[in-house]
Amino acid sequence: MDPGFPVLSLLIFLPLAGVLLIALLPGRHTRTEWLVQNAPGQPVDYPKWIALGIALATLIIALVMFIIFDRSVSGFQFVDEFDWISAEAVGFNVTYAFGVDGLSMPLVFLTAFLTVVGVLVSWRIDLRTKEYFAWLLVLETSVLGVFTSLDLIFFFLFWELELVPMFLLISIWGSGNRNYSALKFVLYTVFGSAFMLAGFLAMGVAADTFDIREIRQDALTAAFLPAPVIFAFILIAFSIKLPVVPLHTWLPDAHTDAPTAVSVILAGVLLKMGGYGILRLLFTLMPDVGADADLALAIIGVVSIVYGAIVTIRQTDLKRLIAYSSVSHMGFVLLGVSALGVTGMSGAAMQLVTHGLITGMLFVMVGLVYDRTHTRQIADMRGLAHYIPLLGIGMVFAGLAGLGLPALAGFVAEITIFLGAFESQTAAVSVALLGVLLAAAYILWALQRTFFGPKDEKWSHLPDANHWSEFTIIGALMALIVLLGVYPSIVMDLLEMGVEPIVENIETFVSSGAGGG
Amino acid sequence: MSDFGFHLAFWSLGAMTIGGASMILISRNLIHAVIWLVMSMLGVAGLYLTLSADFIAVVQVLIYVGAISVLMLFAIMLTPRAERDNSQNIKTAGPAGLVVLMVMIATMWVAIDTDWGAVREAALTEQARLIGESLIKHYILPFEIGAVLLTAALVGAIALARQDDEDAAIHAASLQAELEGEGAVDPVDVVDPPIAADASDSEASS
Amino acid sequence: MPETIFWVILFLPLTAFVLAGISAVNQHLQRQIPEWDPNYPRSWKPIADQFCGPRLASTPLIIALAVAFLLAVINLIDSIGLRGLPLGIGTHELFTAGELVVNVGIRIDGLTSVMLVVVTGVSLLVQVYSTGYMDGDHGYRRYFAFMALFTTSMLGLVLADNLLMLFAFWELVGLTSYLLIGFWFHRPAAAAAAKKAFLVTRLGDLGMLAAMILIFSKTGTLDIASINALADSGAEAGMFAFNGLLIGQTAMTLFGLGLIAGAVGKSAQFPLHIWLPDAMEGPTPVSALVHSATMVAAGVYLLARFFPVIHASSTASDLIAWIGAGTALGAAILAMVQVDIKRVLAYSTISQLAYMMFAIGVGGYAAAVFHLMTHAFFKAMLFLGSGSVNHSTNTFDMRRMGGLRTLMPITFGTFIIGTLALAGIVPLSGFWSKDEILIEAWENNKGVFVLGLLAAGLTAAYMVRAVYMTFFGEYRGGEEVAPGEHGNEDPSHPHESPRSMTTPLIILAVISVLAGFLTFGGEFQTWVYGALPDPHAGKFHWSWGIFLGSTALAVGAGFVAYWFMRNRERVRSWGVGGIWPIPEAQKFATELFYLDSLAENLLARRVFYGWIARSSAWFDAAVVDGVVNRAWREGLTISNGARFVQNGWVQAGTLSIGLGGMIIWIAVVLF
Amino acid sequence: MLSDVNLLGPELVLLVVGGFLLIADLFIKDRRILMGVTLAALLGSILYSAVLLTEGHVGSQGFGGVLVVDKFAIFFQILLAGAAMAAVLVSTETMQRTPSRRGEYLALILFSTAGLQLLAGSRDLIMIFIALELTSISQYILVGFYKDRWGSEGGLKYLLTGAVASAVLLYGMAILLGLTGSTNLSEIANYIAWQGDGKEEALMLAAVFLIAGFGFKAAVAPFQMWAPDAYTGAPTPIAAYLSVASKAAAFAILIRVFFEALGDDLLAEHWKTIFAVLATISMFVGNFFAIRQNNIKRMLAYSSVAQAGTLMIGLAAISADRGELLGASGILFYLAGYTVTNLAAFTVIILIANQNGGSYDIRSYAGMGKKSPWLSIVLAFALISLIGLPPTAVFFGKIYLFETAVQSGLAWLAVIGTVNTLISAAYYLRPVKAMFIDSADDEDEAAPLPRPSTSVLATMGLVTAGVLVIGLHPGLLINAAEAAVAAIFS
Amino acid sequence: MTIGIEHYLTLGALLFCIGFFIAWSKKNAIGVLIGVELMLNAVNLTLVAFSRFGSAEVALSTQVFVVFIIAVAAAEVAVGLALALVVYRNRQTISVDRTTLLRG
Repeated sequence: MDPGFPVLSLLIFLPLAGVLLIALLPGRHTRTEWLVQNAPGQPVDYPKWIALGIALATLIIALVMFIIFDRSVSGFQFVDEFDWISAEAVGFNVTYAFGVDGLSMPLVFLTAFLTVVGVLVSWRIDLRTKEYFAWLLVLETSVLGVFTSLDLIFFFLFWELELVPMFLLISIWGSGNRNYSALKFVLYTVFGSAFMLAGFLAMGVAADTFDIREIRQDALTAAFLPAPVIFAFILIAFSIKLPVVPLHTWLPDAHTDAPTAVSVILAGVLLKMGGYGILRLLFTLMPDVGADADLALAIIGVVSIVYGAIVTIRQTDLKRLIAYSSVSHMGFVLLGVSALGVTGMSGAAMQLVTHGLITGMLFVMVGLVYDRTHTRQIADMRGLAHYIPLLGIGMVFAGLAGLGLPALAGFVAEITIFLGAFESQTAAVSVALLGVLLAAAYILWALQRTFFGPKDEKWSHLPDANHWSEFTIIGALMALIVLLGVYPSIVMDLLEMGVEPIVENIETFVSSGAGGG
Repeated sequence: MSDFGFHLAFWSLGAMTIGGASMILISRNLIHAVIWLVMSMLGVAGLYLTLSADFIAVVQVLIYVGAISVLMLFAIMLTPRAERDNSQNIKTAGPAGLVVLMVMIATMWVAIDTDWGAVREAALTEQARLIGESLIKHYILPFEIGAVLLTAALVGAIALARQDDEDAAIHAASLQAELEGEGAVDPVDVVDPPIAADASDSEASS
Repeated sequence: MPETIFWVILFLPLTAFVLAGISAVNQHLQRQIPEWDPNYPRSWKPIADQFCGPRLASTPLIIALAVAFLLAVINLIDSIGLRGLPLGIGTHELFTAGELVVNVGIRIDGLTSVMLVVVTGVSLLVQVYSTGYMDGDHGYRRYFAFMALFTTSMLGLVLADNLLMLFAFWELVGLTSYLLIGFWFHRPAAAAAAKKAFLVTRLGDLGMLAAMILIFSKTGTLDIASINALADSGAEAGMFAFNGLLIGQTAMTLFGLGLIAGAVGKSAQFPLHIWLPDAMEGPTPVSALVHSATMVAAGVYLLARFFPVIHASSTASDLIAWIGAGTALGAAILAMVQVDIKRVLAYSTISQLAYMMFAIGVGGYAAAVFHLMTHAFFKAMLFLGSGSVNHSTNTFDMRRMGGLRTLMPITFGTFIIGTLALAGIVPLSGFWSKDEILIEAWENNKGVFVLGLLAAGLTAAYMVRAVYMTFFGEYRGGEEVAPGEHGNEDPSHPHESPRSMTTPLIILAVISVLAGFLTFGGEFQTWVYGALPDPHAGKFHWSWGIFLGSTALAVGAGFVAYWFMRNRERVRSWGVGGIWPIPEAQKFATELFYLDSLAENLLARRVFYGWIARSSAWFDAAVVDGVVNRAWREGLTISNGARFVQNGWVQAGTLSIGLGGMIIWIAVVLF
Repeated sequence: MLSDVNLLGPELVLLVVGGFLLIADLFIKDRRILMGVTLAALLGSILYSAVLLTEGHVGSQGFGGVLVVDKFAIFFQILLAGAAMAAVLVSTETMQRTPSRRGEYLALILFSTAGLQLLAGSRDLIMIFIALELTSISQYILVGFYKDRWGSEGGLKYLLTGAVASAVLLYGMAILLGLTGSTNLSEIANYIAWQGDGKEEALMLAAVFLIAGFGFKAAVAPFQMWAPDAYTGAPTPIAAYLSVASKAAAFAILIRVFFEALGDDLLAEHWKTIFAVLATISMFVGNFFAIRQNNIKRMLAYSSVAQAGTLMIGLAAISADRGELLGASGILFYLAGYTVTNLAAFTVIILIANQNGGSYDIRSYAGMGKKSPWLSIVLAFALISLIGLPPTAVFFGKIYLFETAVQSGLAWLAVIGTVNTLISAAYYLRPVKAMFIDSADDEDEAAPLPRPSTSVLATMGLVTAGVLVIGLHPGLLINAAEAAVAAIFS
Repeated sequence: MTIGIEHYLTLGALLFCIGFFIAWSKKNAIGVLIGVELMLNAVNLTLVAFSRFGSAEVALSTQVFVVFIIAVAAAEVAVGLALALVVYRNRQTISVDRTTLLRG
């Protein structure tokens, strides 16, 4: 699909343009504006309206791309590329190359969507709004960049870029032990990137290019590092991001202390970068190592699923609980990937998308509740559904989606992973089934303790969902979750398209390399 | 020079050099140390003579013995008697001894073990002329730069040693801090000295 | 009938759900409007109230169910014409992921047709009943929304033509069950029971999920017909083979066991029965519809659906037979000691479902389905009757009832019919189906038969006890309505329930009486057997011996129970604590054989939550995270400590030059 | 000989104007004129370098092979003059503090710069030594220029350690000279190639002493001890200048000496390992010591040690196929990126200190983000660049250098480098955190601060733009660096 | 035994080491400078030794080198003493084990 102009670059850099706009325009204005119909005298926050406008525009572009994406052709579409660094003599060539395929397109859309959600959920932020929304948009650009980069260096660039807004967003607008959490997040990620960069460079040097489309497995045999080592290096980074046990402890801290919007984006999109990276880079570029590592991946995945779920049950902080549930859920991604088949990998990719929506929604709900109760401690809450029934509906819905209820998005992904992975990873899948039960246990128990139970008078003053932004978010998220739950092929087809070449690649190498290792 | 004379000269001058240097190590008084330094330098100058480097020997005597040691003595004289102590810093002497031992092994090993090439019997003649020619021909650039270097050092040394108007306050503040017993201070406390009120600076007043 | 009709049946309640949902959300929204937006046009509020009021929740659902019921009956008649053979209805691809092709499709055969009628019919009656029972409840609209969703899911479960779709709806009915049990979420017991129900059934569902995954990975298909045909093909050399599909005996057995696990969970069989009695925390119509008539029977339906699979493996069929038989007896024993009328009925439900289970285990496929149907009607009626009682007394505790016989005649009458049907008294519907099951058991498995027979006797006994405590003797005053809840304001003067509640009772009573006669002529068996891959006209057997024996046992047990109840004072004076002669046994039974406390307190709370989860959480915080934090702190300490090197002495700087240089040189020379 | 003077142009401009300034100082009191002249000289030097580049003088040797004008030298000439320009531009406040020594101050900067430029173009041991000493002695004086107790102590320590280091360097040179019989780098290389066998110990001792001497200038651990003290005591513009210019020239001469003179395989294998080890030590030492610093200058001093370690990676990556080009051009590229970034950081630090009563305490930066958001953003940007996060200059520098490491089979070094990036994040983020996240203790500080001088602001703008431009379009600079090193290795 | 280049070089090395030790172990800043001067002398001695025994080309350049070194040494000492003076004015001491304001 060639729209004739660099739509992808526009998509990626539009949020940055928004940042400029926010930076240049004044912070707030007390005049009643044509833009917003607000009560006279109430100040208008320009930044959030600009941020919303830009995020919506990005979402529309993403949506248009999603619609006009050619589902009959595999490979990358909307490719923008030109030589960026070409130091021929020393063999250091970086191409400015961006493109989307079936795998990245849904994730791009998800990113654009969740950013809108993030902006809306931050509607009541009044601390340094200008910077806040600017950083949120920078975050969007960096994540979009990761999902669309076709060059390892650019991938790495955007991967790292995302740290800056995240660090500031968590440590300025966060709560609790936010400085610690922000730093921990950054340090963990950078630790992973250290290995990732080494791996990338080894690949780039061996293949003489950083272009993902041109690096091929056979070139890597000449690498200075053995391919399995490169694989392991890069896997470390993605495992931290995903995250898997035991590299996960940054996640609960970061989630707990981050502001709602950041939690949403963190859980909804940033974690997906890990899964995306595993599929896009590890298995595309090093299929035979990946094929050898399937059992290890499955084991890590299962440990994450079960262990994550068990630890989740003991959490006393609602946000922390959901954060740990992410650990458990992202284990499914690894499990699906380890199947080495189209079904399992599609399921893994689907899990990325659905978990983004579902956990995003969970964090939205918890955030909205937190805005009202100012506590996240489960023990402090009781019977909230009496006073905030609409939020209760949202929370229960999100919770049910989280535990993999059919007709909601999560089920499709999980069942696909199970069905796809069982044949090759029988034992792992059998154990992983426990995760489904445990997920139900922690989510239902948390709901029981927070929303259900007798009325608690101290919450009687709480306002229910009462702002259009809240209705919009909850409604949109619910709609998407149900849509993906009952008609998954709208996304699944794309993911399948994106995954098929990877699997073909694996099969080629596994069959041809069976003798040679 | 006869062989014996050469031997005698080498060993005695060597002993003088090393002995002088060792006495610097031992002497408790800084002024004595400088005098031992002079002796050691003279020994080196003598060794230069044994190596037929007449010009260098002369330069050595002039500059080291004549200029540098006098300069040092002047500097020492500017400080009170208590500061003329030349004792060892016992905290570093131990490790220093160990490291010096290593350096000694290394340098001497290299000196003795290496094959330094053909030994030439004839010494260089007309050294002063040759050196002079070399300096203005082959090494003209280093020579010029050396001149700049000396200028810079001169100007800099003057700038440092000269007590400008703005320095008095700074020194006074330092001494005040010293008197208050601020021995070791966290480097965090480093702050820029105050801007001197300078009427001539047009911008400062505007 | 065209396929569209069935989609209509499925989507009718779904539409009602959407409308009820709008109504329910609107209820909460209205509260918000004043502070929501000052610009909100106030004039909309009455409009919204008018069109999105409580009626929007219930009326569409009842209409939808009525239409659906009508269509289901027409379909049943059609199905009779087709002798229960499956309709050739195509299936639609929902999504694909590699080899996985997920379809949605509808399977219509005799079994489905029967289930459709049962589900729509009972649901319709229960909804009508609910309009009266739930009238005035704060959550009225929410209730109907959930009910609509439940009915949709149940219909979907019944209609599904492939295992995945079946499983999806299977989970959805679990969800609605959860929502309905926890309907009065302000009661901690209700919230806990809801969670427990969901978790326990989900434990069983894991087995079903595993079975599904297994069968998919072995055969690549999830189509029910194909799987059944495969199972029906019979094992040769340990392999089942049909139409290119191939599966080993072990896999087939495992598949069957997985299905049984799912069924055991959903149908509350031992050892996963513990959730159902607690589930009685939900509103009574819910118990009637979800927890007796339809959802819990879904387990039986599942095994019936996959009857060839269960019988392709003797392990599986024996297992389910023994589980069923044991549960039937055990639950009946537990029902004897309950004082809560709904709990009596709940254990009775477990016991009756167990009947169906062992019927399937011993090969009584048609008998099981038949019992499922009859049981649905009379047990729903019994539950509704208990609800009717509750409606006027505000309690389910039978010790606070009594003497309602005259005060609530319609309720009493229908309840008696239900009791007789349940006890298997000829010629009520329960008799025919239960006798058929006992005959099948007698023919196939004597041990199971004995247990079943004992259970039949106990059934009569506990029902007589319940009826006696509720309707006979003196009225013991009921219970004051709890603060914040709605109910009869004057429980000391119970009254008959409103028309909306009694009408369904009467209709159900009529059906309970008549439904058994379907067995005559073998029509029922024909439809039901038509659903199997190898349709052979099964005929119900008749055995005078068993007829007489079971009837005598039931009547005898009933009378014994009646005698005990009448002469309770005298029995007590013998030193017997309750209905059981030995106090220890009594305690053992009232403690539910300690199974609940074993599962909940020991396994869930202590072993899992207290031990496994706590140690994991500790491990996570102290080791996984602790190591990192420790390393970080140590790093800072080292960084701080290392500063002594940079001690400010010039000599340290110069020394390091020499030392560094020397170490390098030595290293180079040495290596 | 006279035509050779043409080749000396860039340095000559500086030396002449420096001399002029010493005299002019006596008559001209206006700071702006003096600074203007200085800047003009530096600009002239840059232009002269450019002229040399375009007028076909590239590759000419002058003064009997003592000096060479190749692209490598020109690259450094421009870089160093640029760094000096920035240092002069931000010296407004410094010169207000020392009104009576302005001429000396500026002249010494010019002399020092000329010395560094000469160093980059030297091909003769004696020239190297003299150039090094010219710049060193100027720097000793500049470090102690405030004559306060920190400055004088820093200066004295710098001088004493520097003197020891140059003595060590000289000993190394003496051995090299005695052994090879020539002061010319290419002749030394010839000797080693033909007659070097069996003399590895001596040659390596010389090499080690040279590494110690140059490493001292580059502030590579374990020769780094002077750096924190000198940086802390020095006037901040001088600290900035030291951290970039001195380091740049030291790496220039390291590349030149070790590639031109000691590049023979006989030795290269050895010093490849040495550089790799030194890189590791430097990175760890610099980063570990930086973590607990509260004085931002001192923190940056240690960070510059770590950065020197990172640069060393390029030196270690020599012996691979394309390692020579890649490693050396990586160093050049990284140096350029590091220079602009560090200058940006220092510029802001100076501005903040000027507003802060001269304090460099990181904790006093609390709430700075509110008080002067632009300064804070620039500083944060510079620090983020120093970590090596995108889209900044150092990010690509690191990637480039790590790639050279990987290509030379030193992937472990790349990993260590990136792990050190992680450690460095811990302290680079501290000021960022203080500025944006912590709030000032008292609200009074929120009062608007005095406006910094235009020249400093301009510098800040320039270097920040530099950071961004290199970060966004590194291709140009990479190609330039590539061309520059090709001159040496062709 | 003839006195050859090794003797001079060894002597130079010894002198260098003594100078090193003095520079490393003296408390007084001027003492450290003295040590440095000894080291430079050792270098000079080494160079002159090469001048005498080495090849013809080296003979001249070493001696030129020595001239430069002596000049630079003088400059260094001048600046060093000036700095020591400034330190003394500030601290009333030039003892390097007491001028440790900057550390850590």
